[in-house]
Amino acid sequence: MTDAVRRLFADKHDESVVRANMEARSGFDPAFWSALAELGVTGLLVDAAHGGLGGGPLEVEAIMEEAGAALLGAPLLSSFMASALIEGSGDSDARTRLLPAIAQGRIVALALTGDVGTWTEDGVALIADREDALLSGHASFVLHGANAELLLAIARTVDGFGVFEVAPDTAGLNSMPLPTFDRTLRLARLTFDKVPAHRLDAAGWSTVARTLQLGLVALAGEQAGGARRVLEMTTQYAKVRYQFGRAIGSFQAIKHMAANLLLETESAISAARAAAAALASTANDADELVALAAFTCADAYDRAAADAIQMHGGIAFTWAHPAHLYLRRARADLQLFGTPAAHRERYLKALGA
Amino acid sequence: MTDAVRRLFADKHDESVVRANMEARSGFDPAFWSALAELGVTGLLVDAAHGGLGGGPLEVEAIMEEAGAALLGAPLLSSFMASALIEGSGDSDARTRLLPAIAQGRIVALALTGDVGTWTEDGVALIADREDALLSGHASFVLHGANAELLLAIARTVDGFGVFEVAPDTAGLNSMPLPTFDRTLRLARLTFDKVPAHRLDAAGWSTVARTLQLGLVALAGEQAGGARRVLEMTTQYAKVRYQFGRAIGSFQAIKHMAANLLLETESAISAARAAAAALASTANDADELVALAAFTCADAYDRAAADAIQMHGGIAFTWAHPAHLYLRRARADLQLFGTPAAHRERYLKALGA
Amino acid sequence: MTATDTSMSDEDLREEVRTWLQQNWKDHLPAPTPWTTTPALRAWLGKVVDARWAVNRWPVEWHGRGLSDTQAMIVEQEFRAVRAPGAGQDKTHFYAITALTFGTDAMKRQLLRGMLAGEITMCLLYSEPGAGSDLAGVRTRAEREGDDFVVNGQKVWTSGAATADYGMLIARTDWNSPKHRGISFFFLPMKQKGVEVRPLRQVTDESHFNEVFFTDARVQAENLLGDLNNGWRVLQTALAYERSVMGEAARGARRTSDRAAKDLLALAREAGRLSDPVMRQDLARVLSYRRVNALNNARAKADLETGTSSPIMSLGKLAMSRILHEEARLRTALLGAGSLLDGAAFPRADDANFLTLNAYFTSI
Amino acid sequence: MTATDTSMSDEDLREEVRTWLQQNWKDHLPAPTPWTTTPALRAWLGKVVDARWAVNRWPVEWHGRGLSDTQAMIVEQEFRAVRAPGAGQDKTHFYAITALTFGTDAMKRQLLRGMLAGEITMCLLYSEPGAGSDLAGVRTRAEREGDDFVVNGQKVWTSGAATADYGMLIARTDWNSPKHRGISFFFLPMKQKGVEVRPLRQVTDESHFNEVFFTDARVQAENLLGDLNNGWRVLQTALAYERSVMGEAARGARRTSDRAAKDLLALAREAGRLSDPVMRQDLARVLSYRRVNALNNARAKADLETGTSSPIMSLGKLAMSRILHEEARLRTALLGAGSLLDGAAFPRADDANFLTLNAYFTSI
Repeated sequence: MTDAVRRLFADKHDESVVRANMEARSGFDPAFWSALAELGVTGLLVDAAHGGLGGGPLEVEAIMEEAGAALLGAPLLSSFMASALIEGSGDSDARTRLLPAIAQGRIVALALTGDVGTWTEDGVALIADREDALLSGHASFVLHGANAELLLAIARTVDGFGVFEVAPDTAGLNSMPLPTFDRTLRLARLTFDKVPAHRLDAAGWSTVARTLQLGLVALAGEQAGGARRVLEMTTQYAKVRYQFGRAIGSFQAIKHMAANLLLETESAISAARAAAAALASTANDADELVALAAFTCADAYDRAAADAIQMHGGIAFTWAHPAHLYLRRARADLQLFGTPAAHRERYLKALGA
Repeated sequence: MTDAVRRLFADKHDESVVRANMEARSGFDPAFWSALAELGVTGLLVDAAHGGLGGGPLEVEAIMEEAGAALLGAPLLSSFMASALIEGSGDSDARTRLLPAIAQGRIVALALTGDVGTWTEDGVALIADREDALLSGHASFVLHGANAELLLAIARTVDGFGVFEVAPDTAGLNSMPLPTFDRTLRLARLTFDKVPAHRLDAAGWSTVARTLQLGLVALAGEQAGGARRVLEMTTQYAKVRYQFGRAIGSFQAIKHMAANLLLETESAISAARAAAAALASTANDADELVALAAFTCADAYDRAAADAIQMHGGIAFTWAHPAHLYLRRARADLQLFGTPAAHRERYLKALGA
Repeated sequence: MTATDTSMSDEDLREEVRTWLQQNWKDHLPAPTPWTTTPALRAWLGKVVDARWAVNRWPVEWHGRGLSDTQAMIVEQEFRAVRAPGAGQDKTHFYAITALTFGTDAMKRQLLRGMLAGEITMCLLYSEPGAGSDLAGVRTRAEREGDDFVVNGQKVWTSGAATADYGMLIARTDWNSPKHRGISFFFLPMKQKGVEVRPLRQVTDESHFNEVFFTDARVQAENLLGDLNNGWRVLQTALAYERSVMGEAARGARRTSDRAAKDLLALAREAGRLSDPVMRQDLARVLSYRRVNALNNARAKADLETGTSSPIMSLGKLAMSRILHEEARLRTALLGAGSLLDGAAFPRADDANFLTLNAYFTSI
Repeated sequence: MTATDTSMSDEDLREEVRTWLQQNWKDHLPAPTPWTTTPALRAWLGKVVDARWAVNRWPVEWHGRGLSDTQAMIVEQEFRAVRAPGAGQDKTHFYAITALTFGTDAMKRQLLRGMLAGEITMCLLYSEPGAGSDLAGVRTRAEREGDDFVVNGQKVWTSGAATADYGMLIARTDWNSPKHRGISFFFLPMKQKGVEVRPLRQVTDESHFNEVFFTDARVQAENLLGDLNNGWRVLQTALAYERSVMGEAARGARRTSDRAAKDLLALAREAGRLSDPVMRQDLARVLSYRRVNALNNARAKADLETGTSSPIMSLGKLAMSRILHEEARLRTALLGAGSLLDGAAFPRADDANFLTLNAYFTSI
């Protein structure tokens, strides 16, 4: 399927689409989104019984490499994480109710962390009343939270964390779109005031943690794909561009920079794919490899996008040039689901240190 | 006087002398040491009344730039710190007894820190008995501790820290020379078992702290001078050496590296001199500037020496080439009197953070 | 008449400038920038020039007093003391300095006073698209035609081109000799139909820079600086002036560095990261870059005054680029997820994000 | 006779090699290194070669079995299983691979078996003083004289030159054509009076490398690899073989990385720095470099086997250099003042210091 998706991105998601998405309120092109849905991408993690492809982390990572390279704005990441969260729960009729909708391409959002934006247990700023019927508090940095058709929220309950289904249009629920540095990104802050919600059966923090693992693998794929693409742009450019009478690619400084970038980018790809494989096989070093991929890919993408601007020189300082679009995405991905520093800590802990 | 000292180093302290010192037990050339004494360098900080020049941090820093450039092995640093420590005490007959000897060039050592090697209060591993008569415990990383003619030791007493004068040949005092990575360095570990000692009047940790400030300024000078010299070596080499048919200095990669090194080296010089000036004028930002110089100069020297080897290529990987001598000294200076990380902490604290 | 001010004692000089300021300096004006002025400011600057306070080190025939550096600094101190702009332009107005050094007497008569009085504004026409920092590769052409040169080509990354009266232009006047030969240096009048200025939209989504297109633009032969085809030497000198002016500007670095330090520490405190040992190491590092830069500038200034040349000045750009990139990185790290946001509603993030992109412009 | 082993089933092959090993493999031997062997090891390797297990992918006429990569790996697995050296040299012995590719049949007959059996040891005669990595600038000359070439010049950074029987030499045979033309590639006999080997004292105070001086050294024309003056192509291929061998070696990287990780963490624990948040960040970073390098190698290997070319292999040196320098820096930081010390009495410091200097050799 990856090839079909790659073709789709090549044909229907070039830079002009990205720039259009930047201006669009929703942040993406509905036509392209349905095309993805038709290919089954939105239902990649949904089991066949519920209209999905029953894929796993490996397929998610592969698709996200393409999405990252193309700066996809659509809520694919949320679809993947929501599917994982619901599949991970023990709530069979939530499954039958929600999974087909997600597979069909309904926009789903995950309210997971508060204003601290740590995506950790203590970052959760939503609380359910004793009956698990009403949610209050807030959630921030919610991807596509302002135009979601389905909403899942993590909240503190009397017995630990719970996963709740909330109707986006319910009274007491307000969503404020947040202006973002990465203009291909759509984030919202949601405030809850006694919002009626349905708690999913048998889904606690461990379910959320597994979902975040998948999210990190998907993000690592996006970062690896983005890094590779921006490096391709740069080396291509270095080959053709002349300065001081020579192709700038022939300057040692550039070669040196390029070699380091190639190392970091290839390392990111290896790390992202290894993390996906470990998660797929639920290998015992999955925690280790996911954390490793999380900071390796985040730093590699950031570095590749930043150096791309350096290596392009003046031309990359203009709005018209795509380099800064990748820099903005790279910097956004540096923060989503935890910072590289936090992932390094988790990596050491996974190593037993 | 700096000019005279510079000439002396140029005439009498070339690489061959350095390599001879590396093999010598004492680690230095007595003839050169007396020459320094004759110029008054050993008594630079000693007041005129006790046969010194009554100089201050500015002169110390200037001299140490020359010493650092020449990889001096002699115990000049200890002479400076010991003079500062004694001048800082309120013990007038210790002054009359010890300062002239130091000015004349007697070898003095400072037992200040224990095996932890932090050069902080809690690093002191010597303790005096209630009568302040006998010292027990140990001190390590003592510069020229194995062949010192005078010994000053910092020890815990019933009323805080005390500064003690100890005769190096006293029974119960054992000194073990330590093998060092920087073979121009002479360190020893001293063990004390009820060693008779004389406590100096009116000298506590604050006196020691001021002494360490001076030591750090002197070290910063050594680092700045060493960095400048090793960078000169490298750029000189890059000018003359040809590769791929061009002077390697003409390669962008080298130019880029050299520009960064020049920035770091010049910054080190500025920082070291500013710290000396602040300490001389006891300006209120002395703590801040000394800490700044400490880590700025340490990192600059380390970087300059390491990159020098890279930029020289193969030839610098041989024992015969001086580059590694500077790398060894730079790495040693990275540790003496506290690590760069520790100094960065102190810098922030000095800024009130 | 003050043609022989060098004979004057420092005290008398200080007295004279003080009195003059008392009599003439009233209002407070915004400090002049290379490419924006106000009528009030221009009026004041005109006064300063005519009273010969603008360029005290320059010869008397060109608005100066031929003062020594020390005496000139007395004048500049007094101006600074009352926050009056306009003095010391012989150290800061590198366009005028270039004109003085290379211009014909005709050109100097025509332009110098206006430049110093802020009536004639200037811009740089050096960089060309694709050529990057390789000015020797300039492809804009200037061809002799009667008393004029006719200019065709394109420049980029010019600041203030939209408002400038003249641009310092390098153009190729000889295509047969090696690259850096055959270049000439002109003062080109910008307000003519052959010159089109288009704003460039930067990554920061602002427009401080322009592209400039020349279609048969004309410049009089007398606006040629230095000899024909010898513009490379003029350019090198002009760039040196520009750098030393940057150095002058950097004298303010200490104050800037203190402000930046306070602000970074405040941000760290707000973000609750001031106790994070990892952040503290980075904080110390970034703050040290600024502080050390200030120390470098102070040292360079001292060297300059004792006549000893110093390599530091030439490193200003590199140092500033490092400072800005590292500070942007740190601010982002301190904000964490907060750096995802942007715009006036999130000023801290807005600063960090702007700095992240703007840092690249230091390398232009 | 096993001339058509490709027809053989994997099971039969596995059975055959297993039986052979049971019958022949007794003692445990040190793994062979490029330039040291022992009589016992040589005896064993001889057996392996004659039983055609050494280079299974090679044609039958050159000690091989013409096996597919998959089948060859079965043999190598079985050898690894009992820790027996000598198999898979068609992937690891890049001297022999070079000889097979470019050597004359005469030379192959003369040298191949001995090389595979460890009786003939080799060294590289590429780098020259001052020329750095610019092999095209080689100045060592080889001049035809009857059936021989006469070699004069100097090489440097050669490993094992003191013990080697032959050296792979690049020398200039034509001074008139452009640099990288006019170079020829020889197998030069080292044990002759025209060849003087002097050990180089490294910064680490050891001597793994040598300078080699040629004074009218002689090499037979039949020891020329590839055509005369066409040695550049031979060299490029030989270097590629060398790199891919490094890649093979790197297959062990995962195990190495795990060991290194354990050891670094142990050091951090001993030094009481494992709870220091700043050190923890550096620890994670350095450990990740090794781990990722292992992942890169695994991926490169997979790519290799699926025939898709991968850029990673060429990055091995760069990656290793980063790993070693960063690890040295971290070990030093963990030890703090302890890193001032050195020698057997302070093994932790000794390791860190050795690594600090030795890291530079990865860039040779």
